[in-house]
Amino acid sequence: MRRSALLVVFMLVVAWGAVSQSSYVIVDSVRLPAESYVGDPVELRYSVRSQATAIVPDETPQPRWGDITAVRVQPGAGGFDLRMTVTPYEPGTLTLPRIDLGEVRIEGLSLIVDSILPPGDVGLRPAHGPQRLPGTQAALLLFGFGISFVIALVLYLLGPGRRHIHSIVSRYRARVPYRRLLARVQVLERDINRHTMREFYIILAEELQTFMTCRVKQNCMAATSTELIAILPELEESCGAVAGTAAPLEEIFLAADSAKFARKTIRRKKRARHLKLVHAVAVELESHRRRLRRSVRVPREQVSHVGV
Amino acid sequence: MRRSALLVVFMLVVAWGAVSQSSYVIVDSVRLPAESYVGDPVELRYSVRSQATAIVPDETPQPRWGDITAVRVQPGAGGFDLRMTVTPYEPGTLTLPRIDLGEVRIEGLSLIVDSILPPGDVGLRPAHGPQRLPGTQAALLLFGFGISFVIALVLYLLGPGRRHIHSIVSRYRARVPYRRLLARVQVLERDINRHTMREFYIILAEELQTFMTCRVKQNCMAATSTELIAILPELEESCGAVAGTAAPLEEIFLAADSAKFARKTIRRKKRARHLKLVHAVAVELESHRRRLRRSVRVPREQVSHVGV
Amino acid sequence: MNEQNSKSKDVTRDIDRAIRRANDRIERCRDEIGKAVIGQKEMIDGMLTGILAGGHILLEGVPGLAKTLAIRSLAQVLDASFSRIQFTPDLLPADLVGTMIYRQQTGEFVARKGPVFSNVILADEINRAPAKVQSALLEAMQERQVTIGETTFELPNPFFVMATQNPIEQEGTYPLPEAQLDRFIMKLAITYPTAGEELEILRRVGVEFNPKLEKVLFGSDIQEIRGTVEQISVDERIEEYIVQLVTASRKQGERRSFHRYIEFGASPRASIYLYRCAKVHALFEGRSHVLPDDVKAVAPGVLRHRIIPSYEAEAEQLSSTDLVDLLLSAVPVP
Amino acid sequence: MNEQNSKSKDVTRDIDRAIRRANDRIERCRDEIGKAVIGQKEMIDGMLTGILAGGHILLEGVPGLAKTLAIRSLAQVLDASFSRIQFTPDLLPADLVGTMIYRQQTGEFVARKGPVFSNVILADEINRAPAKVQSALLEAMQERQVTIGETTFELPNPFFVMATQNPIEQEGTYPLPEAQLDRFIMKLAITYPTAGEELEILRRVGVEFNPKLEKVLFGSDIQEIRGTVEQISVDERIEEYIVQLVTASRKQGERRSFHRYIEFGASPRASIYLYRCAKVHALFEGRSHVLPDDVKAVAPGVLRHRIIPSYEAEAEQLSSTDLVDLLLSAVPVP
Repeated sequence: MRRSALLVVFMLVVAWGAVSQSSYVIVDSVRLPAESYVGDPVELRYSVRSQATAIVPDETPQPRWGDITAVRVQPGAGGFDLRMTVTPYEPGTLTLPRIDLGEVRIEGLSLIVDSILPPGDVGLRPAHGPQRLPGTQAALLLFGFGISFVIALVLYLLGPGRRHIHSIVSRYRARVPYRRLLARVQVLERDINRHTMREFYIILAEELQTFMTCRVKQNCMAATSTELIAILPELEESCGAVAGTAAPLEEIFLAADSAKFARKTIRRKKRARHLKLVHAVAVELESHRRRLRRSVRVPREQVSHVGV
Repeated sequence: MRRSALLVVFMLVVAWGAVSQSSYVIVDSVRLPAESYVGDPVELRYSVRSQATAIVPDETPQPRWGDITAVRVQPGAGGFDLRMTVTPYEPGTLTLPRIDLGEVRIEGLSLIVDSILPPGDVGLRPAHGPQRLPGTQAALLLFGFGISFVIALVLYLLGPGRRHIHSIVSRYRARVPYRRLLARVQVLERDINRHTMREFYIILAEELQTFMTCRVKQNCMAATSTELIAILPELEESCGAVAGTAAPLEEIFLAADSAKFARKTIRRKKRARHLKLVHAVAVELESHRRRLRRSVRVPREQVSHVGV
Repeated sequence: MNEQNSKSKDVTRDIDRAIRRANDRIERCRDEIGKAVIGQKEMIDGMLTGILAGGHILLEGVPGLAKTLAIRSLAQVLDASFSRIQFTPDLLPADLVGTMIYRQQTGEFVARKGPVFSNVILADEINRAPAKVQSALLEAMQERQVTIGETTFELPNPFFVMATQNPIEQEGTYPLPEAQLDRFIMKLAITYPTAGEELEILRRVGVEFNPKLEKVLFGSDIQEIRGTVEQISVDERIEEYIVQLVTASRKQGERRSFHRYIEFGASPRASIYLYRCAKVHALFEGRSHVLPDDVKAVAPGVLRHRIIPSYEAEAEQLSSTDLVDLLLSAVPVP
Repeated sequence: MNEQNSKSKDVTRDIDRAIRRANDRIERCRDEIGKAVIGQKEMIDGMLTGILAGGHILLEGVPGLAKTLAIRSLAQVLDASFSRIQFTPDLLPADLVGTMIYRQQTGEFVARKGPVFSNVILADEINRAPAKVQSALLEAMQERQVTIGETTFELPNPFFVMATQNPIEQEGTYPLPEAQLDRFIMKLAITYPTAGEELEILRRVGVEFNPKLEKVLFGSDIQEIRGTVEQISVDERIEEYIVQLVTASRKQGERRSFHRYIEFGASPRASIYLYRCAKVHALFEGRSHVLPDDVKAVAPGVLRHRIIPSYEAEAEQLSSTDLVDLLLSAVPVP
């Protein structure tokens, strides 16, 4: 019975102790500096309202996560001020150990410690880039977009795009001699009465030579009529036309020779017919050439082989 | 009796505690942040509906997989809010320990923790290769097999296989002129009426020249009939045949000369006989050659010495 | 207008008839030579061009290409005296030109004319003779007269020298200097016959073969043909083309890519000879007017020995003929 | 058909008979020469080939190989005039050809014919004479006529020159230029006799020895044999083979491995001479048709002096004869 009474007494004492020791209220807390990082000493100030008188402990408790270097107590309004200097070595929310101040034991205090290292990271990292001014972000973003667009464009032009653009340009270029020839033929047709017969054939032959030079990769300017006639099959082949398409030009070259060098008279009617012939042959060749280009994009050599 | 009464009281207290402690419902749970990784502190908030008043335990239970740094309880609608800060050090689904809040014990809570390291991995690994599209696996496997087969083949060909394959090829090659000759003789036999007598001998002589060129390491194409006849013993020797095996060819060469250059008529019967002769001589020479090759694999020089 | 037209038509018809007549004769001439010489059409046409254009011809080719045979055949076909002079290192000018001999009856020195006094002269292997002999011949070629002792003798007309030259470099040959080369109207490069031609030669010449050639071209014919050649018209654009070709070969004025291969270009004499040869070529083609084709056809023969390749051309193994080709493919045809 | 066949058989028999007759004579000729000359079958056959093919022969060999003896014996055996001209550095063309002499009685110049007016001429050591003399002989060889003063004289028929040349390089020799060499149908390289032959020579010539040779071959015989030679048939495949051989020696068309040893290849003249000599060789063998063997047999003699080795060949010590062998072993036989 005595034993059980003693037990009851003991339990009461314990219960009172627990109650009496928790009789404090932390009114205010200040951290200096407000943000603390691993390894930085932080001063924590707590305004504690309590009836108890606080005595600085002889030994400050040392938590696992860092050092508590100093604990001071100053009397304050309705209680006392507890000041501690803590140097945490771990980031995160750290719980301070219970601090026994004689009549009061302060516990449940915590400290949030940041790390300049991102969480979960161990070891050093290279230095950060320079900090940007606020507001430059958008400009930088735009600038970045611009740069990457330019790079993409350049890569495209160097890579697949080059061929594409090249083909567009060359397709355009390839049509130039044809257009030029047609234009000149038109002008000659209009001015047929202005030119002498000789002039007429000099111009016509020269235009044909220019046209052929562009088409057959050979200097036709230095070719005589006989040589030009010999080149005609090559011209047809390079345009992918059937043999004989350009054959009517033969007559024109021969007429040009006799007009230029033998001063033979060639009637206006025939001249007009020759212009029509040139026009027709040019159109025919061009249509074949374009079809050739479009249908199968095989290199020209192959086509010519096929053609042979 | 007192002791037993005390025991009963104690048991009742315990039973009541056990019953009263399970009367709660977790209404809502929040994780901050929503995804957590190993080493990150996570705040877990549970809205608990319960009649019991929750008391923050003095000691927070510490699980094996990490730390529970703070347990707070705030009164809430129809119960209280439990807030815990947990720092897990292991990934996976972690079970929180039972948390004793005085009247209620919260248990069965769990937490899913991710890791930035792949599961089951220790230490750093080199960067992953690019991820493959599913289905490429088989192709890669086949490709790998192919590569290793080719490598093995190459190694074989460079190493022991070379000689083997070389001998197969050379044996095959060595038979080519013989087969060719037989084939041509057959064709000639079939077309004996199609060819003129002259054509017949031109073809036959040329085939014999080709055959001999392959057998005696000498350009027999540029040899006259007289020279060819002089080469015959060498031919026999190179095939390991006895002297005189190829002698019947002499008659054919002479006949060919007179047919080609003197336009002498040679009757069809004789021509047919000549074809048979060529066939017989070729077969005879070939059989000797093969026997020579098979029986003793001595270099040719030795054989020829033996033959002499 | 109508009358004028018909008159000019008459003139045209006259020329055409003359050309046809001339070509008939030349054709007969070719046929006759063809009895002895197989193939080598270019060489024979070149020789005929030389005669009709009034110039001398240099033939270059390895031995055995029927150079001598062709020239002798030409001399046989022409109604002309022919002499062959084999040039050797020990030949003297007097062996060529002639010398004064003393005639006892009259007690006078009499000129004894040398072999150069012939219508057609074959100067065989001209580069084997020393310079003195070469220049004696070349002087005779140009002056068309020869001085023996103190008397000057006219050379016969037509006077036509065909010199041959062996391209095989030998010790003791004296290559003709460029100035002398320039006096030849054409230098023909004789090449090997084709395999087909060679077979034909074999069949014909395999047995002893010495065909008797008829004379088919007489002095008066040559005069007449030359007259016809003169009537062939050359348009001024063709004339300009000729001059452009010749000036383009020189390193002056407009720079062209092939100029680095040329040490010295062609002389003005080249344009004169081009002009004359082009006319003869037009006649051969039966035309009464010259076309650029004619100029191009004769250009290699006329320009080949007048364009001196540079070291760079030699390093790239470009012959003079290649240079002429480059030239022809660079100058625009009118 | 039957008639035709029998007719062609008759023709065949005729030719065979003619060939047999010709060979009998040639055999007698050989026997007769063999009385004086021991061995040297190749040289004697070569000379006979030259006479029958109508070409001139160049013999090259060190002194003392009975070259002169063989030629003199041949001249004795032939019913022909023979003259021997020893070429020396101071010989003049007139010594060879002849000269105009002044006849006082009539006061006129009369032509005095030189030693070249003979059927068989031995031009001994031709490379010792200066070029002018050489060319005078070679001109006579080719033209078969000679001009003395202003008169042209035909040379006798048959006209056959055998020139000898000493391969030992001496001071004061004038090597024949390639163009002149080309005019010889064959160049025979005379080698030392075999030991057995030399023993035989010793036994026979050890004592004074001057056998009297009979004339066994007359002018008409030569004509007849030449006629027979002409009848010997040459298949067109053989003709093609000949042309292929000659063209393959040139650095044009298809490149062959031995071309780097050749500076200049054979001329078309070579194919003509190969053709003729092969026919004569076929006659010697008693055949009425030419075989590739005949072509191969005469090829070294005909081609040897027409293929000019390059520096590379000289560096590798390949002679022209080696080059001909390379050529023969490269061109396929028909």
